[in-house]
Amino acid sequence: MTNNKLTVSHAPFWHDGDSLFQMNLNIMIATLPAVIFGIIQFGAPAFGVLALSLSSAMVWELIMNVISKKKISIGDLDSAVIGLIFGMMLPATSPWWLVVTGTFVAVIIGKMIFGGIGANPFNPALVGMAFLMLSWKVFFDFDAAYVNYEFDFTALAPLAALKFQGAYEVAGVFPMSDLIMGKQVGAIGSTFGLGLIIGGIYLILRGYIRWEIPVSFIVGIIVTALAFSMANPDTYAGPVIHLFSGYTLIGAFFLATENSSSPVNRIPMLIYGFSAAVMIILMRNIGAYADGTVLAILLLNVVNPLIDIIRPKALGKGVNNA
Amino acid sequence: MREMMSMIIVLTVLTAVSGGLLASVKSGTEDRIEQQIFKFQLAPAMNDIFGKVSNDPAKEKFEIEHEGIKYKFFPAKLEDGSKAVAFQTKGKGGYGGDVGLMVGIDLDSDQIVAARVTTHSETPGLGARAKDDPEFVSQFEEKTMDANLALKGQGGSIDAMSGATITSQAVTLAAIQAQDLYKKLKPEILKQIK
Amino acid sequence: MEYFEIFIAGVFINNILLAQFLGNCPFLGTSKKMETAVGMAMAVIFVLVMAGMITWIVDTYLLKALDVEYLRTVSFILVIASLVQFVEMFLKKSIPGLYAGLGIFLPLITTNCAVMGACLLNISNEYSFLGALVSSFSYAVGFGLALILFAGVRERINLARVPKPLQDTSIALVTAGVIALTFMSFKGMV
Amino acid sequence: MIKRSFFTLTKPRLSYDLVEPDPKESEPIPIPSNLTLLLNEPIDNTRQALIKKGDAVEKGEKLRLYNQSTEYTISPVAGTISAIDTYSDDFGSTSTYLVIKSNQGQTTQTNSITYDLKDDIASADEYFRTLPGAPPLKILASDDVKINTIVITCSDMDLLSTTNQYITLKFLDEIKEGAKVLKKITHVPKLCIMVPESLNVQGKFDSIQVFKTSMEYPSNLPAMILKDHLSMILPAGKAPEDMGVSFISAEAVVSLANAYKTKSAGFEKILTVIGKQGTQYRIKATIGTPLRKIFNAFNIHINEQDRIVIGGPMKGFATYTPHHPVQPDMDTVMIQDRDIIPELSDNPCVNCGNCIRICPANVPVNILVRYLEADQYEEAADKYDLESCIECGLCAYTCTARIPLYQYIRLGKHELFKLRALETAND
Amino acid sequence: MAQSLAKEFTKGLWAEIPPFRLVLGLCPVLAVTKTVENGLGMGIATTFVLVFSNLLVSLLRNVIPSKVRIACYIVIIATFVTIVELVMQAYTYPLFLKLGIFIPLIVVNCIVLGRAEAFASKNSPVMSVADGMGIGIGFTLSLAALGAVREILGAGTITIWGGNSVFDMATSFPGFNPFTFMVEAPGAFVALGLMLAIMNLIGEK
Ligand SMILES: Cc1cc2nc3c(=O)[nH]c(=O)nc-3n(C[C@H](O)[C@H](O)[C@H](O)COP(=O)(O)O)c2cc1C
Ligand SMILES: Cc1cc2nc3c(=O)[nH]c(=O)nc-3n(C[C@H](O)[C@H](O)[C@H](O)COP(=O)(O)O)c2cc1C
Ligand SMILES: Cc1cc2nc3c(=O)[nH]c(=O)nc-3n(C[C@H](O)[C@H](O)[C@H](O)COP(=O)(O)O)c2cc1C
Ligand SMILES: Cc1cc2nc3c(=O)[nH]c(=O)nc-3n(C[C@H](O)[C@H](O)[C@H](O)CO)c2cc1C
Ligand code: SF4
Ligand code: SF4
Ligand code: SF4
Ligand code: SF4
Ligand code: FES
Repeated sequence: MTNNKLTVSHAPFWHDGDSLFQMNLNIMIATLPAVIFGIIQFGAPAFGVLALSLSSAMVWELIMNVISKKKISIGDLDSAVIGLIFGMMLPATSPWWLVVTGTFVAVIIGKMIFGGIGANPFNPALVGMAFLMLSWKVFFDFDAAYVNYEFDFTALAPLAALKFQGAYEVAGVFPMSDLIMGKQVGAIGSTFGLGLIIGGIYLILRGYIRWEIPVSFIVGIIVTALAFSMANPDTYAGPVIHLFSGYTLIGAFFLATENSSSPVNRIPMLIYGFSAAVMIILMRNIGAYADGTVLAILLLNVVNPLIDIIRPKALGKGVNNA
Repeated sequence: MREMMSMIIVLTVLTAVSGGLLASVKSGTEDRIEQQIFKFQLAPAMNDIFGKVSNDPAKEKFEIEHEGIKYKFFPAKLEDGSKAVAFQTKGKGGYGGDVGLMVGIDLDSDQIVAARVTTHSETPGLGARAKDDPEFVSQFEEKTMDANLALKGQGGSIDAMSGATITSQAVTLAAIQAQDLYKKLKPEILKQIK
Repeated sequence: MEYFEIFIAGVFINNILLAQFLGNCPFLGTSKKMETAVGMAMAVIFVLVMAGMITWIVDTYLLKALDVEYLRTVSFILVIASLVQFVEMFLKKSIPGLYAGLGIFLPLITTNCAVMGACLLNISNEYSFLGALVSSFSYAVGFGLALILFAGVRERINLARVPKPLQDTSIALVTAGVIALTFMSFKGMV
Repeated sequence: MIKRSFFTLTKPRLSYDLVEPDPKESEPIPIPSNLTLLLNEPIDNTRQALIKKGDAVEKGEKLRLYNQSTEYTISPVAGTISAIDTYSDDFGSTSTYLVIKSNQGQTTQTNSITYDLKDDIASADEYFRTLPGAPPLKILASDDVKINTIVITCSDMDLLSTTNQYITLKFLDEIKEGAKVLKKITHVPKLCIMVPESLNVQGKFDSIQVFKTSMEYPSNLPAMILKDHLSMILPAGKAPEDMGVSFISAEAVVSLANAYKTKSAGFEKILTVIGKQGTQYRIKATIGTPLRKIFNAFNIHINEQDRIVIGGPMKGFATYTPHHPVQPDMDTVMIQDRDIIPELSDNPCVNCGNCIRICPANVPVNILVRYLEADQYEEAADKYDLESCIECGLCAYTCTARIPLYQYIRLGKHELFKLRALETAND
Repeated sequence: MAQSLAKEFTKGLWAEIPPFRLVLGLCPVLAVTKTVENGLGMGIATTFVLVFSNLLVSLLRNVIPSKVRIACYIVIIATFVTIVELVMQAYTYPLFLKLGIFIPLIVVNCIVLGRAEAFASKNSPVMSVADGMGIGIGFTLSLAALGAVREILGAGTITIWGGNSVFDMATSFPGFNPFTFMVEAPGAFVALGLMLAIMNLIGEK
């Protein structure tokens, strides 16, 4: 026992056992209800898009690791989560090159060039999304995307219909129960409201997302939509359609909560979630876009460093009773 | 003191030379610039709106000031002999900013002859179709001054272009403004045309 | 209401930096640290509002009146350059505290496209005097806002493990691109 | 290692261990033939040392390196000095260790030297700094700081450790006695005692204020005691002593009581030893005993890549050798099997916010760690509250990215201290 | 002499090529490079101003009092800018429309003033013209290169002159869908940032 090589590391010598792998694995588990529903509803193409998205995201990260001669970092599953969430925001009919370009932008431009995991100032999946929507808007027209599908519900993308026809026309076309149960046209992982909520609650309970962001986000959607619709019910729809269609719920639970681009202190988190939601409704009601979730959350990502300054005073700061 | 003097002299001489030089360049290019502006900015829209005309609208143009803004009016004598006038308005709130619309109105029937988008910064393939593809603005043709030119979503009679509601809205705003302006200024327009 | 719209449009929708591409050199040059960004923002607000007013007056009562509008570029740049000089001298003498804060940024403003550009835009938009005033102020606020937001993000990026070839200006440009993208949120709102 | 519970809506809670209600006597470890003592002063070859290899020493003899030395140690045995050498500790600072070979056979019989004691703090400081429990006599005796409150801690600072609770249950009378001694020699106006709220202490302390402390970590740390029980907020970067408060462990009070009674020093240190399976042993060993001897006594096998932690799981430090000696302030030793050592990483912070939620001092750890990684210590202290950290280690315990945050912070403070020292030197 | 002349000329083409090495004059770089044509037009206009203002500043360098030198440079530069503006309006009106406000803004382009101050005011007219030509052509090439990258990715075409594309991806690769982001405003920043990174990578080797 003389010349033992002991492990000499630093305190603390305990850890709660959490890790990036655990966190990301749990996020992927939480997406399952919505993802499985999406695959059932939109069939094999949906599975293909998700699989390609997830795998290509990991491959891009691997390629970047190799080129920059850094440690292989795909094991933390971060790019898998980016790919998966990115795929959930695509229509099932997306062509392969769209998916692969999108994950390239998301992983390389959204994350790796900023220094990899944790360094991204913006949600990488949303960076990918925004680039694509700006470039190939036609592929995000959900009405056109599913023309060859037979659905047992109104095959109109709710938010586009709302924008194009006004609240008066769409009143009653999209009952809340249908929207929650996924009877609507939309992206693979964004239509099944109930599944997204279950996944979100799972993540909140597991401590992987901070409840303040989704809750203030949802409150923001409801309050703002209500204010608009009370002012002019014929033009502006009430909160239900805003809440349960488009990217709203995936935004509340999976997009706005992305760690490195969102605040960590309580008041900033509340401001962040609420403002993102207000922006979304503004964009839908008076702005240029039918949905707006993607840009609104990115905008709040930009503001994040400024609002996250609001934090409780640290112990012993500013006291001088010594 | 000498330094001060030399500073003032140098600056004055320099500005004077500069001013003189520019004045001469300006006078050398003035006419050509006028022609170019008409040729590239207004003539294509005018052509589309009126087809062949028997006068020179650019020469006969006149200005009327309304609420502090000067509007240029281009009178036209059409093939069929009727008189019309074209002018430009701006619709607020397009995707990339204001959208300019030139509207030609028949002075006898008070109906819109045609309208064309002139200036805009909308997205190619989306909002820009308002200019490139006359189908949308052709909805204004033969509309009277009392027609509701708003989008159907807002209770009017115009169909929006798909995927570019917001551009469509800006264009209709410009058209409505043109209606307004025409109704208010018609007496003065007639006076100027004689 | 009209002025309110001009203001909102100037700050967000037609943001002088992110939508009109004016003033990028100081945008990249003074955004590394929050303090310098705030200083530059203040200096620009100060100078731009004054420049906006003076150039409007020069344009309306001198250039247009004498029908020498082709001298606009020359006269505006002279106005701005001397204004900056004058402000600098004035602050140095009368408000040394403010001078110490803004002083180093003032010379940069002479060659800042944002100031000159905003003055030219006021004219081409045919604003009234009040309109020009509000719009200059809104452009300046928009400049300041974009600069400060950018500095906030950049302070974090500077601490991250950015790959070597991308460090500094390169990653800053990409970041600015995404920020410009997010400002597209406001499209169509006014 | 405590695992994250499945539901983690609220932040994790870590509790201090409670000593068993009627603990059995601590297990004595025989005095080994060689004892190692540490001296907090580097060897300076240019000076004439007072002690050298081969010198004979008495039990209780005060040993100093040089004439001007303010640091000393007391030999726990009679014997000869068999080695004097340099010892490097954390952060690369150097001190000295001495090995004393005891005179075999007669060690136990020999009585310790008795001292010529006065009832004042200077006299106590002269001989008793290295008593078991390491009483803070140096500070109490110092003219630079004015201490007006002494807090006797009947609880340990770190998790798992129950040494001082044990002492409180077993030696309550001695504590009371020691408190009187303390009062007599220091004349401080206020004496307090802090007792864990779940510890069943019989009897009353007269004229001593009693704090019942929470069992939730880190409520026993000095800054938390000040805040919760003395209504004092410790200013960032200050020590409790700067505010006139000194902390002394129950064991030190007991040692002081005994030392004053016998007018000689004691050397029996009580330790909590935590084996690989979490088994607790309570032992009594002479200061200077290599830990290896203790492990041997309980058949604890140290394999390659295992870890010996001196102190508890949150705040302790790992030693590189099983020869490390028992020291006056060493309350706990923990042995970790290599299989349960949590893996740390060089990941950057992912901004998960766990540290923010758990930090008792409201330190913005997520931003702080970025500045520390970039070696910007001044910025870290001025803007991101480096000095507010009370060193509880909780942030690192919960860090999703498994960054050794606590170590970064300690290192950061150390570097900051060096920077500031350099600055004042330059001024 | 000839050697140093060549040096002054070529430094603008690589060693100090703006805006990659000299991060100045970014606004026109970002704003007008939607197409190669715009980039070329802007570059040529800037080069014209650079060369003539350098020439004049250098000629007058012994006459201009140092206290008002900046004001004088500005007058000289502004004069040439206005000439360019008028000439472009008269002869290349569509291009003038596309470049818009950025033509008058050449007057505040740091590169132009920077060259006047840092080079022309201290060197002979011949050298100054060489310097102006070098930096100007370098700037033009950069603008054209950025324009090419953005246009080919973002629109799938290359337009050199007169609004007609000389190359069209759609004919060569029928399945090609242009990455419109690149010709949008934010794409300018990203494209320039990534090109800069590539330049850095090459420079490192
Ligand atoms: C870090 C280090 C420190 C050592 N210090 C001592 C020492 O203080 N005294 C000593 O006798 N030997 C010292 N040695 C040498 C070892 O003690 C030597 O291997 C030892 O005599 C082996 O016998 P041990 O197993 O007694 O118990 C040291 C070795 C190392 C690696
Ligand atoms: C890159 C991009 C460019 C756009 N350009 C325009 C445009 O030029 N005109 C417009 O009205 N809307 C534009 N939009 C907004 C949307 O096309 C559209 O207004 C919104 O999705 C509502 O769709 P709808 O009109 O089909 O209901 C653009 C959106 C994006 C992402
Ligand atoms: C930090 C430290 C490390 C030591 N490392 C060793 C060591 O590795 N080997 C050793 O024999 N002694 C080491 N010593 C000295 C031992 O404590 C002591 O001299 C040695 O165990 C002799 O005791 P023994 O002969 O009874 O075994 C060390 C002392 C200190 C303070
Ligand atoms: C609730 C939650 C949602 C996430 N959503 C995203 C996401 O939308 N896009 C993404 O790129 N990463 C996402 N991540 C991945 C995660 O943020 C990443 O592992 C690290 O935070 C590094 O940025 C998410 C993580 C969490 C905890
Ligand atoms: S003037 Fe200032 S902002 Fe403009 S390029 Fe020069 S340093 Fe940059
Ligand atoms: S160790 Fe970490 S959790 Fe504890 S006080 Fe310091 S920063 Fe806060
Ligand atoms: S716990 Fe670790 S990863 Fe999470 S915010 Fe804190 S330092 Fe960053
Ligand atoms: S004027 Fe010059 S320095 Fe200023 S922003 Fe424009 S190019 Fe840059
Ligand atoms: S070119 Fe630099 S600010 Fe415009």
